[in-house]
Amino acid sequence: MSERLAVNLPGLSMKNPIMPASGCFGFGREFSELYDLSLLGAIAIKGTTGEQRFGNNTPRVAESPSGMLNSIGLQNPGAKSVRDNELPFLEQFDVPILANVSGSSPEEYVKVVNTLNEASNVGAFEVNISCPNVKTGGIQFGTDPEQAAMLTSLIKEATNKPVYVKLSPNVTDIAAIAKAVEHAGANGLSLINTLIGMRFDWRTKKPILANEKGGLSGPAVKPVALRMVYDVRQVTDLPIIGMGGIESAKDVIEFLIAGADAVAVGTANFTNPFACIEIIDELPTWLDQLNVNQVSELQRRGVVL
Amino acid sequence: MSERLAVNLPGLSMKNPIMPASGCFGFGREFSELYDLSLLGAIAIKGTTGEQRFGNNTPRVAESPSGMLNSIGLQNPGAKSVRDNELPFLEQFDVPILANVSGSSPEEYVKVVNTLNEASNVGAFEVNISCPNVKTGGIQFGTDPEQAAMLTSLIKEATNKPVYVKLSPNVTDIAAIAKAVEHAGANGLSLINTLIGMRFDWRTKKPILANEKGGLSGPAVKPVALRMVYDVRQVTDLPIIGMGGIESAKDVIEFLIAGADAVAVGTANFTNPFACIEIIDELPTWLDQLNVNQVSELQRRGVVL
Amino acid sequence: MKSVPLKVVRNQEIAEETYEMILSGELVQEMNRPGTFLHIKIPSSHHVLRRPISIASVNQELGTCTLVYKCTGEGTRALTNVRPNDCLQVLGPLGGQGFPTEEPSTDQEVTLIGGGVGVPPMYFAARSLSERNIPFRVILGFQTEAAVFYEEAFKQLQAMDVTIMTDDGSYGEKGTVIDALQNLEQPSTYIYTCGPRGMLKAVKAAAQHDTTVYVSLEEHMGCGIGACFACVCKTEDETSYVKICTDGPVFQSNEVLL
Amino acid sequence: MKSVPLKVVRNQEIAEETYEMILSGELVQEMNRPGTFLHIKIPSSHHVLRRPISIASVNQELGTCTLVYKCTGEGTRALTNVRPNDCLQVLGPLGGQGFPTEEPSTDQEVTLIGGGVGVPPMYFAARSLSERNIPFRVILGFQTEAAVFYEEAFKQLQAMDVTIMTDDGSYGEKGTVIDALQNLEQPSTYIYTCGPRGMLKAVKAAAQHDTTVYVSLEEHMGCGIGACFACVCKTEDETSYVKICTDGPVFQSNEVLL
Ligand SMILES: Cc1cc2nc3c(=O)[nH]c(=O)nc-3n(C[C@H](O)[C@H](O)[C@H](O)COP(=O)(O)OP(=O)(O)OC[C@H]3O[C@@H](n4cnc5c(N)ncnc54)[C@H](O)[C@@H]3O)c2cc1C
Ligand SMILES: Cc1cc2nc3c(=O)[nH]c(=O)nc-3n(C[C@H](O)[C@H](O)[C@H](O)COP(=O)(O)OP(=O)(O)OC[C@H]3O[C@@H](n4cnc5c(N)ncnc54)[C@H](O)[C@@H]3O)c2cc1C
Ligand SMILES: Cc1cc2nc3c(=O)[nH]c(=O)nc-3n(C[C@H](O)[C@H](O)[C@H](O)COP(=O)(O)O)c2cc1C
Ligand SMILES: Cc1cc2nc3c(=O)[nH]c(=O)nc-3n(C[C@H](O)[C@H](O)[C@H](O)COP(=O)(O)O)c2cc1C
Ligand code: FES
Ligand code: FES
Repeated sequence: MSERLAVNLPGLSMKNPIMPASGCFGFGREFSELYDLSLLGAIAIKGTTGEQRFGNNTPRVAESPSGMLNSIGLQNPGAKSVRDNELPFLEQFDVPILANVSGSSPEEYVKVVNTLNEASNVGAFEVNISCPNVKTGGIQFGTDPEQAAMLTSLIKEATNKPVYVKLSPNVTDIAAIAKAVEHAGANGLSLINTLIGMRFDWRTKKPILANEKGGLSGPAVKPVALRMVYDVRQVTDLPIIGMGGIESAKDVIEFLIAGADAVAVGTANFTNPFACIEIIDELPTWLDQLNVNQVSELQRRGVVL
Repeated sequence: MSERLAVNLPGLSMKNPIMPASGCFGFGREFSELYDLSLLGAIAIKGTTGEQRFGNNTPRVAESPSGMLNSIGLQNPGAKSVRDNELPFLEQFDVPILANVSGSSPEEYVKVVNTLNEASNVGAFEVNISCPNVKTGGIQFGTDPEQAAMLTSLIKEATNKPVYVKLSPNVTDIAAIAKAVEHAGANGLSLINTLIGMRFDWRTKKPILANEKGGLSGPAVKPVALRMVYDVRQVTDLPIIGMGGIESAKDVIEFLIAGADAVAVGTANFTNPFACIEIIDELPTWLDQLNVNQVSELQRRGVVL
Repeated sequence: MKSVPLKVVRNQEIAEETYEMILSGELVQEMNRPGTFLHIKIPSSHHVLRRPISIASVNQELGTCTLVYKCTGEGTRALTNVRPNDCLQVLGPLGGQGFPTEEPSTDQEVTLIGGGVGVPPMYFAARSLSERNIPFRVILGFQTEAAVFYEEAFKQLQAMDVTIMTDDGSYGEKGTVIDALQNLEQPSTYIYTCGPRGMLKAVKAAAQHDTTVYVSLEEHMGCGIGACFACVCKTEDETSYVKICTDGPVFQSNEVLL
Repeated sequence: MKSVPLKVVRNQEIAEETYEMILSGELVQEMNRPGTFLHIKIPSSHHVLRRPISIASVNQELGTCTLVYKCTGEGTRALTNVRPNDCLQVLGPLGGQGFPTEEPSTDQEVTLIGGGVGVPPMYFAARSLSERNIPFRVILGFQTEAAVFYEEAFKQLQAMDVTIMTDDGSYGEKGTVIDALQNLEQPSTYIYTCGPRGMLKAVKAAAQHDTTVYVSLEEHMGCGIGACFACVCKTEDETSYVKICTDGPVFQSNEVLL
């Protein structure tokens, strides 16, 4: 493991700036059969709620040019089961966990944090205030700066672990939300979650997703994600985990230049289940080409703060 | 020209539901050397301002997966020149013109409308309240329902021709803007304009566009555009000109199902300069497959109002 | 399970919009259970999702496997353009549970029921039963004559009977596979079936109570390996769910809510 | 100007990351002005923008044209994977103004200056001058030896002189094309040049006042036909602008702001 790639974020001491994005990697079990999870910088686990959830009806995914829509609807076994069955499994790997937290009410978010707080391998929380796929909660916390700040404060009170707030791109002014959660005590930001989108089946004339709308992810959203990372970087010094369409080491570099400190890889895990470790493998060659010795030299280089 | 394709929109009696999108077709001169413009349903001309504009520095376009960014910055010869030099040229074709209007101030918008109002082939105005590529004006009118409504009223007072308002997708709630401009008297809506995005050059570590940010268009944005057409269709009965990533007749059908009454084709004109007329050619075959006799049978079929 | 390039040996239309593709490579050695599938990367750069396609047969001597797919959308359309010697990125074999062809004994009988592109995995199951000398009959349903494929192939496996049903009666018998199932004189011990959800439901309903029915389910997939929760299906009692990609794609009909 | 498929006859690396592609088809008949270009659709589905590439030469007898392109990004990378007999969608020939090889008379002299991938259009210009028996010399600049191409081809056209400059001195002379230009004993009547913007600027500055300089400009393009305003360049007096795709790509150096 080369020191050149290491990055240090609050609660996450990462061997490299790459982590799988929440919801695209489950709780790691399946991918652990493909490669050694200790190779990853961190792991963002599937969004966890207070109780188990079954999620939305199927079909839950649809495709679009260079992207996909999902409306999983936060299916997960609930915080207790995640703490008791999933997190212990991940303990065998030398990798910090970013626990993605969701809920329908502020109380539910706090409950999840309280439950997962005890798990020693949870390095930090990622508060999902931007899930477009659940009826109540989720996205409304992400579109209103006041609600976002309120939720952030509550969660900060509930834990000593660093808290990253995951922002929604479906807003007029993402920088305003970022500022609001920073003031409320957030230790870092994750962006972006998915853009709300839709596809229709020309044969049936109905939406393809059973849930009608879903979240757009994949390379299609990359320019929007980069712009938002850049916009947020202009107003804050908080660590940013950048994501949205990352498929290659070159994409990682683009996000670092835009202002990210680390990145998450989501959809690309479906296109190529080895995406994360291939990116980690290739990163040093790109650093060589840029005459960069340590990843941190690239961080925030494209931007004036 | 088959009657099956004809659609009637306020001010635009269209032989078919296809028009090139504003900014992707200039004022028609260049494309008139490739095919007969009378084949088109309508033509949305390049955004026109009060005086001539030179636009932004170059590079003004960049590419992204299944999409492109542009930051042309509304380069155009100004309303007078459009009226005296461009619109007369288009008179030789049997096709209604949708005059795209831009400006930095409400006064400038009104000036453009006053100037172009006299042109007999201008069937309707398309008020661009959503251009992300100019410093003042443009997009701020598109992100605030009150400003959008105010501008719409002013323009409605200035002309008897139907007024379509072109909405920005860079908002939390596009349906709210749509309602606001409807109440202010809009006769139709165009959506979507481009999503704000960015790309960086990994070698120079600088934004690729001289203007840094630009507008994302092309197939990448299609699911977002479809969702917004659908969302807006749920709150209004106004005619909608749908656009965003349309490349094929199948895409046109998807937009009609989502709630559009006609569509505009932008970026696809660059990928394939014959895109518009190829789509018009193919449309009947798709209607056959759907057992649809007239395009209008498809309109608003996928949605409950 | 691996993600490797497989070489295309053949890719030809064998019925209307239906293609047979033969792939070769070492991965074939791991393919041995009928009902399992491959998750195929579409060689067209704007597709981010792979396409799940059942293994229709394997030839371990030649090191090849055969897929049969219908061109139903953009991804499968792109697959039709693949040429011999091209490589396809293939993840597989996937599926935690295939058709349990080791379960029946030679004095029991299996009825295989395939509808449309549900036919390919039935063929792999038939080969497997045939190798074990389990008696089986085959009922295949297609929309119309032009869509029919593999009739001869099933016959060569010495099925007790191969019945072809077409919706419009243009080939075989007019009617559905359910009609043919109800016409069987004696119910078999097992039914293995794959096809549209509605057909599976009807087969389950029409089957005798002492017949064990195995159904192969389809659902839109993300990862194909159990990590994304895209492909879930409720259990029959609705208290839980299964993942089709890893818990299936084959289930006993009373395990899942069809 | 048309948009048609051209057949790939050849696509081979001729220098480091530099490829020569030969295309054939009827469209070639319309290609006759050096400096004009083709707008090529990248055969990889996620690219929405075409790539402008200069015509490096045409062979009307064989009905072929030759392009030389450098693999600098994703689109040109995808081009390198194109194989003989594949087809490319090509829009062209584009450009309202090429190098005016009909302007010089046989008692005048032209200096052709190409830098890197600015070399290909200079070769077409050289062929055209050579056919008209106009004396010309050639100065080509490359980064390093491995990047050098077409030296022999220019020599065969009986250039008065072919000077190769490399930044690192690994081949030819060490230095830039400007060094070579300044070393010329006698200024020529015309300079035709294509290369990076900085080089064009330097050539313009270094040229004698009685030398007429024609520069070929590059800019990111959308439509390639004058409709989108992507490729504009200010006029030298900054009161107006030109479109590189239709007003150029070749301009007299005092027409445009470099
Ligand atoms: C386990 C399994 C085995 C299968 N075996 C076969 C087979 O042997 N032969 C065959 O022809 N088909 C088979 N299918 C169905 C096949 O996966 C779909 O027809 C195919 O994915 C459609 O892709 P497309 O590019 O044609 O359609 P598009 O509309 O372009 O697909 C868009 C997205 O929807 C998904 N999708 C659309 N329809 C289906 C569907 N019916 N099932 C799953 N995903 C779908 C696609 O995978 C893709 O992600 C199988 C499906 C599953 C789940
Ligand atoms: C009139 C003209 C003639 C040209 N002739 C040649 C030639 O003969 N040989 C050659 O190798 N190159 C030539 N170029 C440059 C060539 O167009 C670019 O190198 C190429 O477009 C880069 O594409 P990419 O896929 O490698 O890069 P990417 O980075 O993937 O390209 C992304 C986008 O930026 C555009 N772009 C990036 N760099 C340039 C550039 N330098 N000029 C224009 N657009 C650019 C691309 O066209 C594309 O739209 C010419 C350019 C112009 C304008
Ligand atoms: C199938 C799927 C499920 C997801 N589930 C979650 C989730 O549970 N919590 C969350 O915060 N984000 C979730 N996301 C969003 C991703 O973490 C990520 O923000 C987004 O997909 C953009 O990255 P990408 O383009 O690399 O996929 C999900 C995305 C996908 C595709
Ligand atoms: C190069 C370019 C220039 C554009 N100029 C304008 C404009 O002047 N006025 C306007 O309202 N929209 C303009 N647009 C937006 C398009 O009209 C359209 O709304 C958008 O591109 C989405 O459609 P598409 O994905 O089919 O391109 C422009 C788009 C592009 C790509
Ligand atoms: S496809 Fe991801 S869990 Fe089955
Ligand atoms: S590229 Fe569109 S105007 Fe030149």
